[in-house]
Amino acid sequence: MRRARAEILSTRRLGAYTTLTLVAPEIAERAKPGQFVAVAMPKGREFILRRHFAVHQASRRGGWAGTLEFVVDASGPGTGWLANARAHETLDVIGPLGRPFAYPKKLTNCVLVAEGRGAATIYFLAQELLARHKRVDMVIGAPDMESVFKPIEAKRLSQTVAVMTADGSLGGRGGVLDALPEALERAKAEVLYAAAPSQTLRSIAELCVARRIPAQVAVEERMGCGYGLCHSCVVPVARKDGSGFDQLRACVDGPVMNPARVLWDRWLSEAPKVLPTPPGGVPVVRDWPGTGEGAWRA
Amino acid sequence: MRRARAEILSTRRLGAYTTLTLVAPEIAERAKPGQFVAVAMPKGREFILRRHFAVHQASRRGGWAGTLEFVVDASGPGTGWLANARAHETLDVIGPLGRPFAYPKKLTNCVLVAEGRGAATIYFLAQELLARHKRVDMVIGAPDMESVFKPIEAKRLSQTVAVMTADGSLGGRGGVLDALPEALERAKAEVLYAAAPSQTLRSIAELCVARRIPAQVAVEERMGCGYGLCHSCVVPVARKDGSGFDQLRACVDGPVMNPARVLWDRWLSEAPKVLPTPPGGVPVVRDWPGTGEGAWRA
Amino acid sequence: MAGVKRSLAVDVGGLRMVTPVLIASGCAGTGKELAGLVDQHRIGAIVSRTITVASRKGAPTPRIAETASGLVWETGLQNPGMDAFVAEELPRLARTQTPVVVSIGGGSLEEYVRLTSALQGRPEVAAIEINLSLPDDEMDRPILGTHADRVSEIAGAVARSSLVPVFAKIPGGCDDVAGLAAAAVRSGATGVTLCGSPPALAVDAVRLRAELGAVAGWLSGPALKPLTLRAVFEVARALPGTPILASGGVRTGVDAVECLLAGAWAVQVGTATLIDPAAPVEVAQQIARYLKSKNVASPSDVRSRLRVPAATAPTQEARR
Amino acid sequence: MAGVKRSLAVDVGGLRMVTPVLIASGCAGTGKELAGLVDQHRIGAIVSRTITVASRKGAPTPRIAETASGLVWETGLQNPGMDAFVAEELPRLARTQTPVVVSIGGGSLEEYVRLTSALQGRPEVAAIEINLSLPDDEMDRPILGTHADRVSEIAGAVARSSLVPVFAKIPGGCDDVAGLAAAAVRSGATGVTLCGSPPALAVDAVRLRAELGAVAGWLSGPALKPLTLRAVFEVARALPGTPILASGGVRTGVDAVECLLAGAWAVQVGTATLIDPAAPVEVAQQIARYLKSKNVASPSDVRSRLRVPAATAPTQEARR
Ligand SMILES: Cc1cc2nc3c(=O)[nH]c(=O)nc-3n(C[C@H](O)[C@H](O)[C@H](O)COP(=O)(O)OP(=O)(O)OC[C@H]3O[C@@H](n4cnc5c(N)ncnc54)[C@H](O)[C@@H]3O)c2cc1C
Ligand SMILES: Cc1cc2nc3c(=O)[nH]c(=O)nc-3n(C[C@H](O)[C@H](O)[C@H](O)COP(=O)(O)OP(=O)(O)OC[C@H]3O[C@@H](n4cnc5c(N)ncnc54)[C@H](O)[C@@H]3O)c2cc1C
Ligand SMILES: Cc1cc2nc3c(=O)[nH]c(=O)nc-3n(C[C@H](O)[C@H](O)[C@H](O)COP(=O)(O)O)c2cc1C
Ligand SMILES: Cc1cc2nc3c(=O)[nH]c(=O)nc-3n(C[C@H](O)[C@H](O)[C@H](O)COP(=O)(O)O)c2cc1C
Ligand code: FES
Ligand code: FES
Repeated sequence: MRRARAEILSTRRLGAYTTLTLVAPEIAERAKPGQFVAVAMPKGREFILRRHFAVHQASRRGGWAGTLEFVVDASGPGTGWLANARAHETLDVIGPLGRPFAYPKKLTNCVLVAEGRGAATIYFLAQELLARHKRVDMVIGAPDMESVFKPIEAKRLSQTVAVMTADGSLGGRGGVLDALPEALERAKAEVLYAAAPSQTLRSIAELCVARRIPAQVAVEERMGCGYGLCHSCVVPVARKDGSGFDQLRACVDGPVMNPARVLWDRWLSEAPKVLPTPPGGVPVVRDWPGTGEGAWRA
Repeated sequence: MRRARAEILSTRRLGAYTTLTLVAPEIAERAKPGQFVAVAMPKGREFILRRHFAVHQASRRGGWAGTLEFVVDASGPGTGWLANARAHETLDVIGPLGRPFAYPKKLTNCVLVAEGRGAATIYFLAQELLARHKRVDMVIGAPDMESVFKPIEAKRLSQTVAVMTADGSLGGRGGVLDALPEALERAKAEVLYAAAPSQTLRSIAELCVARRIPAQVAVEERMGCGYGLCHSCVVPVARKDGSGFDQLRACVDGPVMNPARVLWDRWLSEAPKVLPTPPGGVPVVRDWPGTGEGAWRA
Repeated sequence: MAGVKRSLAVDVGGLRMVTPVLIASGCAGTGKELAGLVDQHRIGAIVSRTITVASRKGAPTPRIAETASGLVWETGLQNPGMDAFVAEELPRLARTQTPVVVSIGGGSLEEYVRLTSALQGRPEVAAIEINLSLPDDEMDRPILGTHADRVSEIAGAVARSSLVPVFAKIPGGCDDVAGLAAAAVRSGATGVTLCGSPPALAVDAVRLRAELGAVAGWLSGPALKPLTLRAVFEVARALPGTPILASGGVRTGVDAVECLLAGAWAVQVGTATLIDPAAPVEVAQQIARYLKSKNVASPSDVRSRLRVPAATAPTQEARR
Repeated sequence: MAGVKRSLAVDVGGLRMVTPVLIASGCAGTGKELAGLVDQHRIGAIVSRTITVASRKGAPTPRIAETASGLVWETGLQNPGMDAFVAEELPRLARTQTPVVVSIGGGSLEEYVRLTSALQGRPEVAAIEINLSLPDDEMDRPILGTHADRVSEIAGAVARSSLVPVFAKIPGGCDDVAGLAAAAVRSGATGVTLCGSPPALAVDAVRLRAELGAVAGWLSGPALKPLTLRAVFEVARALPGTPILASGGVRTGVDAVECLLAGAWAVQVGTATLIDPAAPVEVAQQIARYLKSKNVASPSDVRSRLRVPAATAPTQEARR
């Protein structure tokens, strides 16, 4: 993990998103798919915390060596400011942060699911999987055509791609869940990766549990720091031995997690947020085949 | 007083200052020398109050009709932001605010004193005095050459100009007070106007009282609003009848004030700031010759 | 619900206003300044600066200092005294057609009673707000309203001699807001304003001095909003049905709605009015838009509608 | 004074630090996170997250919400419990070579005593900070430290059984800070931390919900600085000679110097560390530059050096 004053090399509007390319060799060198960066807000603003962005591209070789790219989905003051940042301005960036996706040692057929800006992290992952000779199939979803991030890129990276939009303006009408079962069949999926809003991830997790497909998902939780100082970003994760659960920090123990061990109800339930521990205790979650420590490689 | 979303027509670096020219016809039409505008800060900043600037130029006729100019001396976050604003951005401006300088009905020889950015308001005043066929002489001071605002303009507007800098880099070495007595002689001063930091104004006031020269000065006090709502900006001013003093709001009862009636000690004393009323009561200040209500014209 | 008839009008314990947005005490001028800057018919009410028995010159300048998203202020309650106020400022304020709430402040029970009497029978007075953040001359304490017994005594006395609604403005920075509010309401106050500015200080490190002429001051502005929301929330839960005016950090319609959701009946806009004199009207318009988006008829329909777990004190839950 | 030997080192009631800048409780991780982000030898001390007798899962998420120049937080004091802390986290914190102040929190006198005992004889513990912002299980009050009698009792008991300096962290948002501080110090605490985060609330108007999973929370960040300065100022005047650690809104060296001028002996940096992990070191460097500009040798030379009028309580003066 490094801290850099990184110059913005270029910015680009892409549908609903803005991509920022930074000159940040020390971070780019180390960044892996699933990891993120923490970007400081400018001084003098009333919004003070860093904002967090998944690494979309980290170039170690070629003309772009030393550059780092991330994708901004402008939804509030922080992302709005970043989306309007200009080339040659500098950003205070810390990264790469968090645990990256791990690659399967033996299994080959990978289905990658992305919703909205989740595609940024998923395409980076796809590249690395391809470099490891895995088969990649994708399911990409978004509310509308504008919000489907780089559909051409998805095509380029995968054997098959299913694009789904809620309004049907691109690909099929519906969400990623509507296309996922078929994609799993088609690809003879052995492993699943996903980056999506947490309610979607929860449904994906259920599917994976039902079908016993080992999976890794990139979660998001509000972060106070991004490097483990504050315990803001916790996700309840069942212990392997069934002795209960731990509130693990998404920023250091995540953002990539095993969805089978995340206690989704506890994490995402709307109300009451203050859940009693169920009388029966926390569910015991054992590893599925292929999901034990030994099955993955960093 | 009007509120406008005013476009910045142009900005210009001038030595230590930046001048901003706005398109604000409704304000420009009404603005008189001594008045000021209140400029809103951009949303989302941690500094929230409006900033206040004396009107430097308000063009009612000709190619610049409807434009308003003010001068920014960047010294903190608000002025720093404004000094870096660019053409075509818009500002939320309220003005013109406050009581302007009044012009003498009969007296003719006016000496105008400005220190630093005070020149902005003084040059505007000089134009209007010239239009009323008064004689104008000036004393202009600043810490250094960079901070002497538009010395050429001063020459253009006055019979004689004394320029003083603390470091002697332009004109004489010293402050405006060092040059003022001579200037008063030379100009056969009948009336004095000044815009300067308050400690300088206080010394000028003493000189005017000693020489019985009617005077008007533009004061500055920290403002919460700029239009009379909050009573932040008060200056202690002696009542004419000797019955005591009033805390008058610089934003509505000023910024132009009669320096002979300002209780400078009470206003500017460093410590203790909490002054008891002197046992003898407040000084009785009667009008000097030529300073009564009847002697001035708006 | 398509044909729902929407109105911003509220009746806060007898104080009837066309919108649930007031200008806070000390931020509305003296009656003539707002003309031309805002449509005064669309302001719920104006709270006067705090009036005392005798006139006050107020604090030395500087009287304000900016802080992060806030300001520290101390005007020293400059005001012309109650007689001059009633003779000159009150009629001028009333001429704006906006209901006038008169803020009163004293150092003793007697002063509060005299102030209340001076306002009786004046049709221009729509309500009284009791500023309890003054030093207590009788008990020799720095802030009168931090003690429930004094709040009771003073709110009770004012309420007994007043024919108009009486709101006790609980000082900011008190740990037992609900207890102080209860003291006020139980002794007769119509409702409470939550809260006054909490005690604060701004320092000029370069000159080794306090920023303010008065040295210490009071915090206002957006920085305060989370404290205001909490105070409103606690009092609304402890004293359901009590009219609450929220004050502290309200700048936008969303801020105002947050206060209503937490339990306020109306909001006061102070610092934001200094920055944008049209703020009180814009806040009301934004509340109207919110009501429309939620398809409800009136500000009271969202009051205290914050969804919370059924259980008890939130602090406690969180800590289990 | 050209040859003045300047040092940032301070001794705060026996807590010796290379700089007068600590990382505040709950903002320093668990011992391994700061490595690589900041030079830990140049941090005065680290205050641990608050440790309780039993382990705590903490509050549901979201645990933070941004507000104007601040944030509302409620972690629910997630921590592994005192035994696991002493066994694992404490040695890891100590390995950073930064002095460790352990923050302890309980709901009863007994819990505080047990926590203190568990820390005795551990050379890694440079000092104890008593978090008094927890609910009082014995007296059934929402916040334990708002009552002077409880502060006395608990600070006294902890101090009696502790061999290291003890600082009582007075809850934020209390009206009688000086009284609470006096209660702590008179019953044996070495000094006080002023203050904890005050109770706050953040609301999501669109979803009609509290922003935090725990509903209510606590305010931190730059928004707080004027309240912190006031608390420090009041306590330093009321209890001269009492070691004070300022906490709340310190982000820059200038903020820190302001606290020192108001009467603090050292400052804690919480929220600013989350945003910029190097902040505690940069704050110290900026303090050093300030000392140089004023040509003084040590942070203690500017302590309480705010120039104020000779008279009494500032509030009162301003109001005359
Ligand atoms: C690990 C991780 C990776 C992310 N990757 C991306 C990405 O690649 N592209 C992208 O556009 N966004 C990404 N986000 C979300 C992004 O950080 C938020 O959208 C952004 O912080 C919102 O800030 P704002 O000021 O625009 O909006 P606001 O909603 O006003 O933010 C208010 C506060 O909430 C927090 N917040 C709001 N939304 C989220 C969220 N979804 N997750 C976490 N915190 C949030 C903010 O950080 C801030 O503290 C990621 C978040 C995390 C945790
Ligand atoms: C009537 C009037 C006319 C003015 N005319 C001009 C002008 O023509 N050009 C110009 O550059 N400046 C002028 N000033 C001063 C200008 O308003 C301040 O320099 C500016 O507000 C500083 O803001 P800041 O954020 O840059 O600095 P900061 O010092 O950080 O400001 C902090 C706070 O103090 C206030 N403040 C700081 N300095 C002054 C000051 N001298 N007078 C009043 N308030 C102050 C600010 O408004 C703000 O609220 C005028 C002030 C007044 C009252
Ligand atoms: C300049 C100024 C003057 C004030 N004067 C008074 C006053 O006279 N009486 C009073 O009760 N409150 C006074 N207040 C406090 C406000 O009424 C209000 O309670 C506080 O500022 C918090 O609200 P805000 O954040 O909307 O400003 C004053 C506030 C400011 C900023
Ligand atoms: C995320 C977070 C967690 C905190 N946890 C604790 C804690 O466990 N114990 C405690 O006494 N204070 C805790 N605090 C409060 C800080 O120690 C500090 O007193 C407060 O945040 C104000 O200082 P600041 O403005 O520098 O953040 C926490 C603050 C934050 C933001
Ligand atoms: S965001 Fe601070 S610990 Fe994860
Ligand atoms: S600045 Fe508000 S009254 Fe003058």
